[in-house]
Amino acid sequence: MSTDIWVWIAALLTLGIFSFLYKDNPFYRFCEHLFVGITNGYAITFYWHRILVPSLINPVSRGEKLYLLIFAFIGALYFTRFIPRLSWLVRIPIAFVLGYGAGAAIPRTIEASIIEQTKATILQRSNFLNLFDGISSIIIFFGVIATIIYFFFSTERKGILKHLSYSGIIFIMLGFGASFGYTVMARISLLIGRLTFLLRDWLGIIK
Amino acid sequence: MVSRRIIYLILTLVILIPLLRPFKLKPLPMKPVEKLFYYINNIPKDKALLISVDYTPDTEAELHPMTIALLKHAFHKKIKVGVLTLTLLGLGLAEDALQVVLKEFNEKAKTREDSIIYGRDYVFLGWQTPPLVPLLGMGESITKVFPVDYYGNKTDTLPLLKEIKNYRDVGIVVSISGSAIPMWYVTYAQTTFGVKVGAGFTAVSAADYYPYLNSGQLTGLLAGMRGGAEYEELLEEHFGKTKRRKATEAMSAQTTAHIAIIILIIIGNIIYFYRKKK
Amino acid sequence: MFLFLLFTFIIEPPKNVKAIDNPNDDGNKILITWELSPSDSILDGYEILRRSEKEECFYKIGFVGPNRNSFLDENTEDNLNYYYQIVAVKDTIKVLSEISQPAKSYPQWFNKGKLIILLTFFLFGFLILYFIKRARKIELFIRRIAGLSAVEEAVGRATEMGKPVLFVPGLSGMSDVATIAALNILSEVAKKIAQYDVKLIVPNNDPIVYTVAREIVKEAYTSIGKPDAFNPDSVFYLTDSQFAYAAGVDGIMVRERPATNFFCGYFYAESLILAETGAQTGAIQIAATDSITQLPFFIVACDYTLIGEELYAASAYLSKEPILLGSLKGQDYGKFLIIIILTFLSIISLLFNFVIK
Amino acid sequence: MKVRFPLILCLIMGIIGMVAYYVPHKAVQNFDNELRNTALRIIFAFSLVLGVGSIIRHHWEKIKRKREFWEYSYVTLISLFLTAFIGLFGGIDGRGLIKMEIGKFSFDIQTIYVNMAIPLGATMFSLLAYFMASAAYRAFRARNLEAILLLVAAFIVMLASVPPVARLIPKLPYISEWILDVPNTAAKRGMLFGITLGVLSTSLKILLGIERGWLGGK
Repeated sequence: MSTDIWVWIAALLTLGIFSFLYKDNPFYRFCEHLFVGITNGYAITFYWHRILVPSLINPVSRGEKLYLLIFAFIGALYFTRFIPRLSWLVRIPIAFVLGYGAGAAIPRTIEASIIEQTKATILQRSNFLNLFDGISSIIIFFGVIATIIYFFFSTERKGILKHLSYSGIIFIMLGFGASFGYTVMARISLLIGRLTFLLRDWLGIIK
Repeated sequence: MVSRRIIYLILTLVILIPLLRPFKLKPLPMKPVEKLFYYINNIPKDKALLISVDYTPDTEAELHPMTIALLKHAFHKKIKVGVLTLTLLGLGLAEDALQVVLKEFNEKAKTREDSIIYGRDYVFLGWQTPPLVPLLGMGESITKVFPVDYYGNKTDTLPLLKEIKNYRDVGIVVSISGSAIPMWYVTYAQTTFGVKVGAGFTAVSAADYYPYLNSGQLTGLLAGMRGGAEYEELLEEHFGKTKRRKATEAMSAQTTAHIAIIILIIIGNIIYFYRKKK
Repeated sequence: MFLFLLFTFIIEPPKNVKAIDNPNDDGNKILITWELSPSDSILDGYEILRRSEKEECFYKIGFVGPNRNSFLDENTEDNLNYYYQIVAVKDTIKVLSEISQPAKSYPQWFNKGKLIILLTFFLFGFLILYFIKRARKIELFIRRIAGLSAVEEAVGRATEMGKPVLFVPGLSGMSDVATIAALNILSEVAKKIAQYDVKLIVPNNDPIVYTVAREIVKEAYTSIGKPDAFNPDSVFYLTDSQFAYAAGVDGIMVRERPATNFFCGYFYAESLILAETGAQTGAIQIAATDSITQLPFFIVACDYTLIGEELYAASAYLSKEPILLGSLKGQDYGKFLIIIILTFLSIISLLFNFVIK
Repeated sequence: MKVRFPLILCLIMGIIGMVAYYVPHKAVQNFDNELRNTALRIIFAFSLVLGVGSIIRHHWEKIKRKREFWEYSYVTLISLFLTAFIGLFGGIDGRGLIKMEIGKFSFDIQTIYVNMAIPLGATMFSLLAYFMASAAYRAFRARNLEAILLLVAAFIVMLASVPPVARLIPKLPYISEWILDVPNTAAKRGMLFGITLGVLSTSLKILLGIERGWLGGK
């Protein structure tokens, strides 16, 4: 059994969360509230030591990059949220982050999710080097189109669209089922990880 | 309500028992794993394998065995290895994996040629943030991004890094992560520098990245514990038995849990059809 | 000695050494290419030598293995002439190529490789803007999606039971389309709730989304003429940590026992923690997400699930905002265009063996 | 002013974000790097103020009004302040102003994070194993064709990852892989196209000031 007090704390917190499976209880409620408190406290620390100190305070206190003070001022406008008359100023820092994010996202999503995926879907002669790969490529091609059609909202599903969108949902359901089955494995791994921690690090029963 | 708790209890038991008494399994290596294995197996002498330990302790159970298996593979084949991490918490894990594998190899080694030597056979570059700095910077110069390594050595004094200067000298980067970090390598390092990228994912996120395997953006992919176990199996086929196979051992508990869930689904459906008939 | 002589005979230098400014970059790079030496198979590799117009002699700047015919010199001064020479190397024997024509590196103002992305952007951007403009004039038709009526029913159920409604707006930020669509749905849900004096609970994971969600709910109450009924404490920030958030929301579900749970927006692995706990408390659950990974779990654990784009469609349908309807229509035409492009390029590629890289 | 100024700012920032992708020139790249890695991170760091403000208010209200389970609000508030104090003054690597240790017992922020936040998070995450089992038992019923497809695909993939079964039916892992590789890829790619167009149109609408939800109220 471990003699490290921190291992004991970790083990007790682990059990506290597991106790939720039986039912909600004071032990879980304590862990839950503690978790929320610690993660927020950690976030404050992290933002301070890993962002504000190295990126702002260090250079500015050396007299370098004084323009960063402008950005600090813009960031500080978040505080206006608590002053009703000035609370609209909070839109300025949001505009900075949101605008840049939206702008940077556009070309990158086009490249990664449209251009690259289009290239991968197009049927080419190299897909047909053997029969099996050839058939699979055709199925993917058809499945992509059927799935896209499933999400057409402009017209009612009638005629050929009805059949195509129905085959779309077949692909979607097969895909979701496979993902679910696949994920089971992963989640069990996590549980194995936690149980191993309890058995090995805390109780010392297994190696 | 009661049946839910019974399910939880059954699941706990079917995992606990094999953890206490593991049994041996022989997994069948799958294509994405084989692809990665053989790609690494054929890395030319003048190129390196870069392992990016991008997971945190919460996904250690699933991903740590992958790092260990990759390191073993590289050391068996005498492929130069660079280890780095993009997550701070990955540092301790990377160091742990290195120590485990080094011990195993250097215990057996008789000559200096046989042993695995720091700076000659492998380097541990450490951690750098924000991630874009190493992701893009290594395309230009690894030593510029990591002026000192994890142990505090000046990297430009390390013989390995005199030959392995940037992505051009890297056969493949394998990023192992519980999140989307391997895709950062694809989006930034690959689109910009054309470096090959392999990935180790937790089983869950892996399903998401099959399209990228298909489109060739990922060279190979290890998914979850099973991916690790399959890689261990391939290692054993090529290089003989090793002492511990961590992923394979953990697989026994996973297998029983899987069987339990499959049986639960069958029971659920039997009850469903029985009631429907009534 | 004999071998040495033999090799000097056999080894031929690489030919046709060319140096050009490396295209589409920020300068300081020259790309050197050459034809492999006919004796490539026995070589150790090629050394790359360089001389700038300011220097007297050639210096070694790099080395590549055999069977490589290019090298990127990433260390040049812009707008300075450089000359290159490639050396075939075998042990101590070195055979020099001819000197290349001079080349200068310089930064480019546009990456031509990205032109197609810019064009795609203009094409789809135009489509979307065009339909938004049209939607402002005439009402565009959008098919009603299954599961939409469930939203109304679910709110109704909560009012009948007099229990709260929980709305989880996802775990991503304000620039995410899923979050924006979720907040549009929240606005409609809040309006309905305001009419019946049911308690609404909106826990948040992102500070900015929290601020916006709060304003949206407040406005919904105002628009229905009950600004005083708005409880500022009903919309709150929990934590930015994924699982601490899940733990907190789980706690809310088992303690407040909401009659209806909405999970709208972008989700990660916590999806099933939320949905399964909610199912155990007996709530009616409606999920709407474009997070492809998490959809299987919502489908299994929730009563109604809006899949992918249906989330955007739902927000457009519920709010009847021309902007949303128009952009949905534009997206539809965009998808249509993608189908045409896929088919067209496949046919061309198969017929003419045209390789698309 | 209250509306137009933020919208214009948003557009300008968006154009900057986009331009850096197309222009490799150093002048632009350096500017973009500094903006992304320093300036925006500073602004972003301040946004936490909104969140922490809300938490403190939410729990303070609970304690003041003595709402159900109000005692636990103390746990959140105290742990928040304590963790922040330890982190801010102890330094992120334990080398801050105040040494966070009593004798041999150290409690710097990393130790707290690794031994408290991580186990709590990992355990919360691992609850998913249980929830998957109960969800599978409860909801995987062969009700209609769609449900059958979902069920069958999940079943095959799960069975295939059981090594003894895979040795018994060597084709099974390949069928499982095929489902993941082919129909799964097709469905996800198909959905991805639509979603990407959604992302595209939303980003565009945000930049052009058509989508103003983020302004939060008029």
